Amino acid sequence: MQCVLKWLKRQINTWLLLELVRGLALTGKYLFKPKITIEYPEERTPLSPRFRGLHALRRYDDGEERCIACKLCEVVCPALAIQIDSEEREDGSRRTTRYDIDTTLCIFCGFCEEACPVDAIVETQIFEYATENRQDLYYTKDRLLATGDKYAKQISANLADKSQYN
Amino acid sequence: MIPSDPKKVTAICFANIDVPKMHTLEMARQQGAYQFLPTVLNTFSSEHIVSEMKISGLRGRGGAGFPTGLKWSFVPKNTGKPTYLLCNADEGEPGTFKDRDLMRFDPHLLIEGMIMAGFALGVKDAYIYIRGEFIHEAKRLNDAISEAYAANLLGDNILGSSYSMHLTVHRGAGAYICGEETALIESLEGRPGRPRFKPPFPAVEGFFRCPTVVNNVETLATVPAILEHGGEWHKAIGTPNNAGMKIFSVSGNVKKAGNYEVPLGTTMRSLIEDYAGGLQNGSVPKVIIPGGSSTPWLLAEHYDVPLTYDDLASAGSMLGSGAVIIIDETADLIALTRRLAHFYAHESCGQCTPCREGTGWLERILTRIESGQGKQEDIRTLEDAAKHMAGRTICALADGAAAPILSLLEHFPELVEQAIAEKTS
Amino acid sequence: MSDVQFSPQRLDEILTLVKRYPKAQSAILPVLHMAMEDFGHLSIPTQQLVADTLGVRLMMVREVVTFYTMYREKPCGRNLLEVCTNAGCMLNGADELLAKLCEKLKIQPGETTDDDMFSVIEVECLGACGGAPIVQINGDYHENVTEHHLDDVIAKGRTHDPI
Amino acid sequence: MTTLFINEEEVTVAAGTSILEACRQSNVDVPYFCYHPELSVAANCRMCLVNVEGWPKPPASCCTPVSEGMKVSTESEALVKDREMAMEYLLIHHPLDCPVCDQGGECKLQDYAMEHGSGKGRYLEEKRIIKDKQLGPFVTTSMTRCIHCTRCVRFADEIAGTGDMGVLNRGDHMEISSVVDECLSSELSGNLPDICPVGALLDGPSHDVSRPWEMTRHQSTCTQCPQGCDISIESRGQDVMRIQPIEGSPEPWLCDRGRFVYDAFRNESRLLKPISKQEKVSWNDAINDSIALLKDKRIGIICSPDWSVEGLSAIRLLRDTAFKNAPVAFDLHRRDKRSFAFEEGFSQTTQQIEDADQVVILGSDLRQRLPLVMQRIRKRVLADKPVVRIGSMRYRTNSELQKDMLIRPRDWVSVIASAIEQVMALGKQAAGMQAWLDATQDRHEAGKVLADALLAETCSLLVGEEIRCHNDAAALIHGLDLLMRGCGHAEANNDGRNLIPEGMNAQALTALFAKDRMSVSDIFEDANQGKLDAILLIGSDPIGDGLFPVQAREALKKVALIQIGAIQGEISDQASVLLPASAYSEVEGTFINMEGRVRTAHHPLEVLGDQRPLWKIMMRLLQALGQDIPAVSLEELRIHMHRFIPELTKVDDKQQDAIFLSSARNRKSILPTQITLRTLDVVSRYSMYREGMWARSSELLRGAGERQKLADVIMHPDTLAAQAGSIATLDTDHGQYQFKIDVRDDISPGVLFISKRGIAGDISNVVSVDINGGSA
Repeated sequence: MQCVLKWLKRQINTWLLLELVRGLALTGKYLFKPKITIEYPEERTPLSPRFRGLHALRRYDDGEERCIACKLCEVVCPALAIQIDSEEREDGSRRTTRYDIDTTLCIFCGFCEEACPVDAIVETQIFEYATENRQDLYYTKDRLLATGDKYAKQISANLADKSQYN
Repeated sequence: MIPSDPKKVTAICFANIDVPKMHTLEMARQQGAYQFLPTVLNTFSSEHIVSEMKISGLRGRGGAGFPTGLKWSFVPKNTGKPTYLLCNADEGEPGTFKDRDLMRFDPHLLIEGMIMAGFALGVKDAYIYIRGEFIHEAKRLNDAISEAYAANLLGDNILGSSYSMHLTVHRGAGAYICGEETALIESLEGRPGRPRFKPPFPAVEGFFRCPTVVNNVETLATVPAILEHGGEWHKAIGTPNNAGMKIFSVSGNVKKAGNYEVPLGTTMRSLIEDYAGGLQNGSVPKVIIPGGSSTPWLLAEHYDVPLTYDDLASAGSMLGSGAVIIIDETADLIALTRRLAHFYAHESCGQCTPCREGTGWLERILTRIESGQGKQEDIRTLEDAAKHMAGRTICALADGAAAPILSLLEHFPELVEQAIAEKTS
Repeated sequence: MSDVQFSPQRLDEILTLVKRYPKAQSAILPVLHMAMEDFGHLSIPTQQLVADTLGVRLMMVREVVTFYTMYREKPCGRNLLEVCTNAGCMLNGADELLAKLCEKLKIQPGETTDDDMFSVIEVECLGACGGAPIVQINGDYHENVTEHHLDDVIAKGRTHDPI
Repeated sequence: MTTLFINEEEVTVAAGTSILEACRQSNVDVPYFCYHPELSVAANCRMCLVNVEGWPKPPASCCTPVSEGMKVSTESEALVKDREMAMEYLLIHHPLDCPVCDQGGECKLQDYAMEHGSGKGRYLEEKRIIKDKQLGPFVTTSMTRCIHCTRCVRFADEIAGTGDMGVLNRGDHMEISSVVDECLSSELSGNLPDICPVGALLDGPSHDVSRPWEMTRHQSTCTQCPQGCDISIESRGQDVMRIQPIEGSPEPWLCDRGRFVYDAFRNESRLLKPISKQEKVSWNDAINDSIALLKDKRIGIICSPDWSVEGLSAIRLLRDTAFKNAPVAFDLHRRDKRSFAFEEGFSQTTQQIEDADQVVILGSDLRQRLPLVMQRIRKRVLADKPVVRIGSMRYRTNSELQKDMLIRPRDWVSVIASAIEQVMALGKQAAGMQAWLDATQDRHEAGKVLADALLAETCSLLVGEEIRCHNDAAALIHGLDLLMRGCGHAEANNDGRNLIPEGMNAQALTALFAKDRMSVSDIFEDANQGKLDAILLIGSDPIGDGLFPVQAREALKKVALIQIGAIQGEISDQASVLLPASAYSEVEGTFINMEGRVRTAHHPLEVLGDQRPLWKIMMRLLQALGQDIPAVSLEELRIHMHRFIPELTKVDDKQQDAIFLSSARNRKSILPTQITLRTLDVVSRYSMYREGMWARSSELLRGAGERQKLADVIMHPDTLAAQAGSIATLDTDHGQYQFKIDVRDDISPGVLFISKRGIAGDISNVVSVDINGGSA
């Protein structure tokens, strides 16, 4: 008996196209609901100020680079992605002669930022740095400084925002 | 002349202080100087002198109050090295000015005391380390020494005896710390006066690593009287464990500041009122600094404390060098403490970390509080910085530097809090 | 060799003095006092002279010179006024006295007047608190000093007479 | 011995030990800054406070001697607070610049701040700033970081003996200073950064370049002088950053030569590729070219004594297998040409020399030659133990010697003869003394000094280059041995003197090449006379160093030169083939120092370029010469090495400090000979900053040498009325030379001191010269 009822139910569902109707009803419901997808790259989602994207080296307002070659980021980096060489500059200050980050190694943990005593190395909100070859993912000091210069304002704003959680 | 009845003694060191021209050998001799010296040189033995000194109960008058006879008995015999006697005349403790009077008015008393002490210790070369600012006092001493040399009281075979001793006045050059005996030795060796750690004690390894005794001027000036009248005589003066007379330098807000020699055991009130003419303002002092600026403060409640090493210790302070500074209601205690802190910061020799950094730090905090920039947490910082300086260094300068600040915080916390509260707002 | 030299009499005096000590280095302090008297202040050549005279290293002399306050590496005015402002003197008005003195001479403590006549230094306890306030003027102690007394001193000092 | 309790553990230490030392010995951690085991106690940092039961105040443990039954505790709540406050006091003026401070990561202040500090400073006022000091090229200063522990001052006073550092001012204005800028004139100045517990004194050359955690430490043996110190070479990737002494080694310090020579490790003068006919070639080509020059030829072998014993054993294997009768030479300074005339090396340890009742320095600039032995001599002087010296110059020392006799080198025979005569007069005898005495005529008063010293219970003779380079050296050394034996300081037939060797491995060289060993000048002479076809030069530079550059140049015009080495010298231009071998810092191996002390290098630097260890090159040459290869691994080679030097079988890591190779004794009696002499004696001077290819290639050392301003030629003003700056013409065996003369009055009249570099080197093999026309 049970068996017969089950069969009957299926026949009705099939022949009356009830599933299709229900499906269309759901579709119809979302057709009128506000949309949650965005049209990347024309549209973008907001990013947290604490987003950990591409690295940048910062400068002071007078143009002097912040990095003092303390190498704390280098030693803290769990992926060994940072390489630094340093020397005493003519004015007696300690500066890097090389500051390279291999972003193919980087795991974007943000430890370098945490370790930096002068807020020189930061992770920006940039995440679109895909390249056509691996070499371009090797960021040298010049490129890191250039990134820092280009996004200086944004980085400062983010840092200011972050500082309240320290 | 000092009476041989201990009850009648009114002064030992200052017995002839007011005699005109006492600094000349002629006048000193008229007053009895060097009369007993031949007896000592010809009939006394070294052991006898040291034992008389022990019996006398004389305690060092420079500040620490260490029994002099005992100190002398520590000097090892037959080391093959010479023994030196140094007189500590580097009088620099704020409030102390007794040795200066002794040296300029009665230098022969000191010289006689040094000859006797030197004889007891087998000293060939003795030095008087006098503070550099005492230019005239040094000259007085040098003149007196020249006279003594001319009269064969110093030099080879003194007064025909077999004992020879040379005495040299050595001027310091402006360093409070050289009043500390090992710093004094360092300074006499031609180096900055940075105290040495002990052991070894100077009695064993002092001046150029030789046995050395360092005594205060007043201590040495007491020696002739003790040897003339005997240890028991001296012991009978003052109180049992605090025998003898003591010069107190009274200064501050008193009417008649000056040096007064009184028997140990005289009360503070008596010293101030009977001798120093009472206070400039009011009847009872607000703060009494009983033994020089490095000693903890006493309040009015201790006005009747007997002036002995032991009584002052049980009152929570020290007899020190006997420099009584009386402070009345009019004084600004914070300014005074700051001034003393400045003194210690200026005089710290700089070798031990807590004192080198701590004294300057304390001064800066107090300056800030005084100028109205104090913070509530400064009180805690002051206390911490002062407490952990005292007793953690080679010498006692840090203890002295901490004492006024700790006294201020202990007795007048409300003053500090008020200063911070009032001016910050 | 520099042109700073001790006079032959001075050298004799130093030689006698050195004999009184077990080692010549003990004489560094007194010889520096003599050098102060002879040359007014202790320049590096003077310190070298003292070191050479006593056969010690220059560093030993440098250490001593910089440690003790009475040795001056720079020249000071013709008249040196050292005002004690420590506890005893402070309680008897030394701070006000110093302020007045500086006002009169238009200098700050530690400075020398433009005409090189007066230098004023604030010093630590001079060991004569019974006569507070104390001013040590060219080595002499002046006790219970008043403003009036200072006027006299300044007037006298200006006339080039020794005070 | 004293028994006390440290944290309730019973500890027994020598009486008079300080509490701190007792704690250190029993591995109880007590923090301290100013204490240093090699320096006097200052007790000024007040960090090492401990509690002693029954004592009212916590004493500083570094200056408090232990007493029987004392109960010490190093941990208590009060001490925690005391240490916290001590750190706070220290840090109030200390800059917070750890990120840019080279000391960061190995800084005591940093470590203790973490361990004992409160983590927060309450100091709100202005910090003190102190001007930096100039302390020479090896030390960079940042005096604001100074914590006034005065270790550097004590080092300068007690160890360096220059006394040019001191403490100025007082209170918190106190500062450490040097008396005049640039005056740190010590040959031990490189140790200052090591002893500074904070970042105030820093290593100059590596300043701002590396951080401690980046360093890889390599353990090796320094071969820059016969002392053979244990060194820790710190490298960062391929770059060498520092060389430091190893804690617990026989010597706690390192000299500047051994320390800053690393500058040459990565220098362009390093030989990194085989070179044949001035062109870089492959190893195969280079070996083939070498074989063409060596196969079936008569060759002479000159090698540096500084290779590892394994390398030297391989040279022996090469010679034994392929060049049976080839002469071998090591010493570039041996004028005495008698073969196997004397052997070098010490017969005492440096500790025994320090402890001896008497020490005599005979003709040596010890401070330059063996700075760390000089350091021990200085310790003696400070402890009032006598040190006397006989020599032709009052070489600058850092301590006052009891007696300092000036003699001319030609007087050595009469000095020793006089000493022999005097000890014989006192009944001291040794077989051969009389014969030695009979061969001499003159006596010199300086002999009294020597004889007096020899009469002490224990006596050490430090025999230097003036005797070693003497052309009657063998007789002189034999005479000294006789004296030591006669006075009971050495067994019959044994050496007694300590002959300072030219390089490392003196004792091993004797064992390896005893019979065949000759002077370098013999080899050049043989080459000149056509007795040789080629010279195999393994690791030294007879043109740049030594006494025979003229002969070397002449000889090399006639024969081919095959050079094997780690670094090129002035001779390399003349080489037909150059084969790169690994440097001493880059090989695993055994080294023997002048005392015979065996050192093993375990963890060397990585090999650079195409370099090969010396022993492999030797084996490769053998293979190319068509011989069987005696060893294909270091282990196999060591079997041969043990065959040559059986004592080395005992060496294992744990015992290496206990093993000493005995120095070989003089086998025959050698008597003084008469030498014809001209007007002036010639002495060549040694400078630690310019002797040897490595030192010359190191810019750091060269710079230091220039500051020393060694003149080419110096004489006493009385010698032929010489005037400073005048030009003198010298008549030598090799013709005439002209020199600008410098004058010094602390040298013996009649002696010409030649610094080895430049043209001066050319006449340095001459024993004596005449001088012509000292005209300006």
